[in-house]
Amino acid sequence: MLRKIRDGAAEALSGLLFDGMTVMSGGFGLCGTPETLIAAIKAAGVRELTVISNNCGIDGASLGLLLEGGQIRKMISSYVGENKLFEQLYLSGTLELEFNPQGTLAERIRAGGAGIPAFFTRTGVGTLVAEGKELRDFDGQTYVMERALTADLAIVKAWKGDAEGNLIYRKTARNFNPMMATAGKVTVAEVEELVEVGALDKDGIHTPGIFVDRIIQGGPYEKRIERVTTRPRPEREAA
Amino acid sequence: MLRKIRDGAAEALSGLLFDGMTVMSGGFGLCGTPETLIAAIKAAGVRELTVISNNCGIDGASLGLLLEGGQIRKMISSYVGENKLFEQLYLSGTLELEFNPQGTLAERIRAGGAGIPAFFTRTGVGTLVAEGKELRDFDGQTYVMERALTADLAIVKAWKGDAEGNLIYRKTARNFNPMMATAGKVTVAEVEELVEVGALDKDGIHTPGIFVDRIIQGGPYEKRIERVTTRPRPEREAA
Amino acid sequence: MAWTREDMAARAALELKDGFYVNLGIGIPTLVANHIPAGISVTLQSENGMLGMGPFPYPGEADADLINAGKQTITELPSSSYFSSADSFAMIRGGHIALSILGGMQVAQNGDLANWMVPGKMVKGMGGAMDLVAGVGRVVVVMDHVEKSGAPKLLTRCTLPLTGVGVVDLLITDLGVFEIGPDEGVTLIELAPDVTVEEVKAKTEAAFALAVK
Amino acid sequence: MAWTREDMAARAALELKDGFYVNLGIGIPTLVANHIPAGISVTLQSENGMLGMGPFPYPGEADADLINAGKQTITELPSSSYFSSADSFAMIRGGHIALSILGGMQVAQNGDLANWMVPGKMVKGMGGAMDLVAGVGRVVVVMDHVEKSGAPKLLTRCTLPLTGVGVVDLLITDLGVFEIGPDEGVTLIELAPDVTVEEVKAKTEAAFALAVK
Repeated sequence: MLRKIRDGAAEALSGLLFDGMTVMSGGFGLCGTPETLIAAIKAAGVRELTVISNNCGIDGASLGLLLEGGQIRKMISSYVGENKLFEQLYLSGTLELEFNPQGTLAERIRAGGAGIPAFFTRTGVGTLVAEGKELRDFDGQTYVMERALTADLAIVKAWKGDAEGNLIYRKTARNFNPMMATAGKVTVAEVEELVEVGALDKDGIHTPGIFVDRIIQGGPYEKRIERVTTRPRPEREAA
Repeated sequence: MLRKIRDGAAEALSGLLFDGMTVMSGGFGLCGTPETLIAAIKAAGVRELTVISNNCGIDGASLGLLLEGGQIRKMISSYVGENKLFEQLYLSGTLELEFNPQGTLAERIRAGGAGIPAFFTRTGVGTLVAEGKELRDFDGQTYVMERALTADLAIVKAWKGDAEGNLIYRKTARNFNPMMATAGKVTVAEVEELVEVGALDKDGIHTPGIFVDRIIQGGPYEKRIERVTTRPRPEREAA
Repeated sequence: MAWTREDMAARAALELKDGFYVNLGIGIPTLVANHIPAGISVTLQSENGMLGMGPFPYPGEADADLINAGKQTITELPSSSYFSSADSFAMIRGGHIALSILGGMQVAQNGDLANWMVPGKMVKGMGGAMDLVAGVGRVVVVMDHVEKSGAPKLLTRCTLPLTGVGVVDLLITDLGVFEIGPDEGVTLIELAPDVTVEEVKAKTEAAFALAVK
Repeated sequence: MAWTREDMAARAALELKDGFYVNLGIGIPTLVANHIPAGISVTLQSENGMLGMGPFPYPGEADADLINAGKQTITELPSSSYFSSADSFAMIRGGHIALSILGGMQVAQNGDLANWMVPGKMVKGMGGAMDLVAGVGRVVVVMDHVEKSGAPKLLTRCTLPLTGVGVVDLLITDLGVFEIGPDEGVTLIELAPDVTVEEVKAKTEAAFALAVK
């Protein structure tokens, strides 16, 4: 059986990286991002990347690391706040940016993995997002046609995975990872825990192994939180 | 809190049925079909139904019961073998039939629940299925445009469910049920086991409760098998 | 006396009905969760992939894998479920969310909403806002009635780039509440305490009808 | 001596490569699973929503919730996963399955396939066949070389309604093996034992080149 498990991120990305390539990276903010693989892409020094990811990390973390190295030429995202370096690079014209509504971005990636070259959505009709795109009425409503997205490489982060590439995500760290796993020409997954084949609930596998070409035990995970928000404990408990 | 749990199939369908309505019914063959709700639709005697379901049951079981009662005017399916009564009704012109490729059927239903009015697919290009439909080239490939499907009522069968309408399916009994749950104006679910809210794995819920309007404890389940196929036990075990 | 942020959130909470599935935006809309009327149970959707959002965690209990769309740490409830971003926006786009409460920069009298971009300033992105206003059954916008400069925000036409066309159903500002219909246009239906129709008129560019209860 | 059904299945199994994800149709293609060469591991997809299909169950162990696309009872493997029909065909349509082995009624020299409908007879439906031929990277068709009447089935043009246009990459019949390319047309590359080129020519309507190894 072809082995999917690789010994570390550098080996997992070996032979897959080239200048000018398109990379999809899972995650929402810093939640569920493939930290280990991003660090390896930084180390590899590949440049002129087009990166498809909902956000671009923050200064000094996640995809922010690739910004620091000047490795990203273009971002396709829905939201890029919380990143001063991004702002500087964008305003200086060094970085190209394509905004997609978050749901349109998610659906374009899903379509890319599902053999759907284009679909129609109401989202963005009458806004800048629809400019230059085909509009069309169905049953009296106007929709805009959106095209599928694929990538040369998709990197995703899961909670648990096995040697077959079966993946399970945890809580809201799932986000864009499952669709991206389907839309990469090659997909590399990092997991917090590699488990025995058969240990995952077969009814609960989020990404069937068919979508995963290579898999690594990632980490050690920093799992930074952008906005730790808490509420006070009720007084009687605190007392 | 609005209660979703109903006391039996008749009560669950109360006020939802009318002649000429469109009903989606989950299941693949006899696997994962909402037996209890189908029996209640038969008992209710509603007629002139358009039924969207991958198959039409077999003689005397599942949707075959609605055929017996002459309740179905039109089927939208991908495969309707294994049903003599279907054949008779169809050849006599009593029953209208629209074939969809199975994947196109699944995707049309998914689109219906997802606010996508139309999408493009390669499936069926150059065949009878594409006749009268819009063709379009993307990146040198020809695709056919397919429209979304929705229904007045979707009936689905799950393994476990809770009072919030959260559902989990078992093995290949999942099939068309999850998409149909999203594409009904009203969705009624039957489950083999009603469990306490909180008992289902939150990462493993297949149909979030938002899609389910009413839910019942179904059964008793016959769970007929169309083609019991076995292999001989190895001799040393049999010995 | 104009409404405070909490007053506006409390007023927005009156739009909730028992059994509703609701998406709350960042800012004042997030406060709505603190004002859900007694006897009413609603389920909060977070567009990054969760249904049944619970309150913020207690100190020391934050989970990096459990955040809302504003990237704040949250908690789960017994009824919660998780799903992908594609499934989340399929839910939104497909009309399964009953109500969305969002912040706004400008609202036009035909229901247009602008809340994502100020030309010339760094643009952070629309996130899920365009999907929400396009897909959710009823859209309630909560915003201050005027800019800090005093310039009106309820306009004849939005001057900022739009988030959606004709999408706002109800507008709640610190001065009052406005219904907006595709044919009816804007109707002032409630006033904050001691606020007069004249004051509202002076601070509003859009035309509006009066039906204050 | 023409190949038997098992011979044809065994020949089709030689198309499998280690690590392949494969979809096997009903009939002879199902038999391919019995001929997977030693040292090669393939994963079988069942389009009703399963990856990692195991063998048929032992008597008394059939599970009504666990069937293949032919509605036969099957078993799971440690590596198996289940998914919805939409996800299954997203997998198929998206080109993630390396190989599909299907039965056929007619194949044309440009790779057209007809295998779902005979006009005038009751039509059962195309099931997933149209999706498979449109979405899967490589399509292998296994069928008898001629009809029971002796009429050829490898034709200049299919006379039956098509399942897909230009989709067949390899055809295995009881007489031999044919490569089919978009530009190259049909090439006979293998003959069953004691079958002659003349016999194949006599039983074939399509033009074909010769490159028998």
